[in-house]
Amino acid sequence: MNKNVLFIMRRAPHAGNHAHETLDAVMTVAAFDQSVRVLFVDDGVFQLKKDQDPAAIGLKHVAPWFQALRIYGVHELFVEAESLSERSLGEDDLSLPVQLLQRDQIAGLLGSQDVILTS
Amino acid sequence: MSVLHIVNRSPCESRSLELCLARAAAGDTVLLIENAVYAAMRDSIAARQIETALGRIAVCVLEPDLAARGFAAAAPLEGIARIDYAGFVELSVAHRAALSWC
Amino acid sequence: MREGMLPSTTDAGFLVDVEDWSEEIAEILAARLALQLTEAHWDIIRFMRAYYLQFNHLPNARLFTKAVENEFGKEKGNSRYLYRLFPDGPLKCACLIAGLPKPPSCI
Amino acid sequence: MKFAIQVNSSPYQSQASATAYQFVETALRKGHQVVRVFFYHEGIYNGLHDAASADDDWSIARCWSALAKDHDIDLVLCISAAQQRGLPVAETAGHTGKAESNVAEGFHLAGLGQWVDAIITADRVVSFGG
Repeated sequence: MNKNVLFIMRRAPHAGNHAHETLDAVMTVAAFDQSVRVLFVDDGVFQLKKDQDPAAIGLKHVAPWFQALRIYGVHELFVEAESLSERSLGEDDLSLPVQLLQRDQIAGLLGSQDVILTS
Repeated sequence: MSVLHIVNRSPCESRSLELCLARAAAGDTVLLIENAVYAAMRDSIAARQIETALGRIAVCVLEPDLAARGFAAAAPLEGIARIDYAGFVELSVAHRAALSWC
Repeated sequence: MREGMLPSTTDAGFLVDVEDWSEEIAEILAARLALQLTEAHWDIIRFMRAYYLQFNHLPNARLFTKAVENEFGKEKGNSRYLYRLFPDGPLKCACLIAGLPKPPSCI
Repeated sequence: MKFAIQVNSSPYQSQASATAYQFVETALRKGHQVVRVFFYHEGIYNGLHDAASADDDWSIARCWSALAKDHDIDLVLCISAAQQRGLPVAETAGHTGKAESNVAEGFHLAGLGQWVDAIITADRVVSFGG
């Protein structure tokens, strides 16, 4: 059975290993042939910021993991435009190609999902 | 299909409720639980946002969480429904997906 | 190269430093697991190493099989084939021989 | 209806586990099924044995254990999340579902695959905490 599963990332990177575990879940759900989408909103958009280098703070470099999502068939990555602009970010600041959604388009995405998991 | 939005953070501590309301669709339900029940009180910091949303979105508050915080006798904002855990389960049955804004 | 020239390894036998790896080292690591490496093994080992170096990510067992399937097709991306190559656990053995850290437990 | 439940916070960090417990208990009482409760992220701390040291300490682990016993529900601690937080996990734990020690009664260890299975089987998925 195929379900539409949306993961919402709302947290900035380097907050413990939360992003790391969330990505494991995203990839594993996708590896079981479910339709997985990821939405980045609020501070979650910082996950995709280019040029992150956590070596100096002694943390694992998780940003390249997002590049691995395509290996598991996760191609639909959505970013809310207002979350970017509120943080002085633009599409050019992101490490991956994404689909931009306006805030008023988010409800439509949420409404089409069978399962929504946040982190 | 409608979504049940579950908010559990105090509106004084987090923008979760505000951000949830901005993204909820007409016909969705927002349920305030745990520390988010403070938002349901009259004159709370979130009162205006909730009042503005109430036409489009149903807003409920979890009664046992109000009681736990000393607000059993207090009247929440007009238009907010008080529900118990059975009501919470019913809401999750009535909506296709539940989303926790934690 | 002889066993004595092996760089330092963890208690579980994994290289301490990913950079210490070479194909010769891989042969020694494989010999320790009593594995004679064939081209079929090398495909998986080289793929795993490239995957890790590109993404900095260690997959779990399910993801590993899926990633192999994505790269080599269904006839190799299944656990029966992978267990035939690496009877002691495909993900663990492939990571060990590829000079990568110990992968997470899963399923 | 069939529910799959995820718990992502530790019992000493937030109310989320207690809310999830009340939700599950109520859903069962109302005749619904709970396919699985999956404890992920900091949620795995809910399943540690003797998480409360004194007998009169409130222990959510004991509540969950009792619920599992009474209703035969599946309480799963994510094996990799548990291992990363220091729970001793034997090489074979993933196959047997049993940890050497430290896992409270009624809980067992399993991988994310069990969570995906629950998501696929359930009519509704509700997550608590994070």
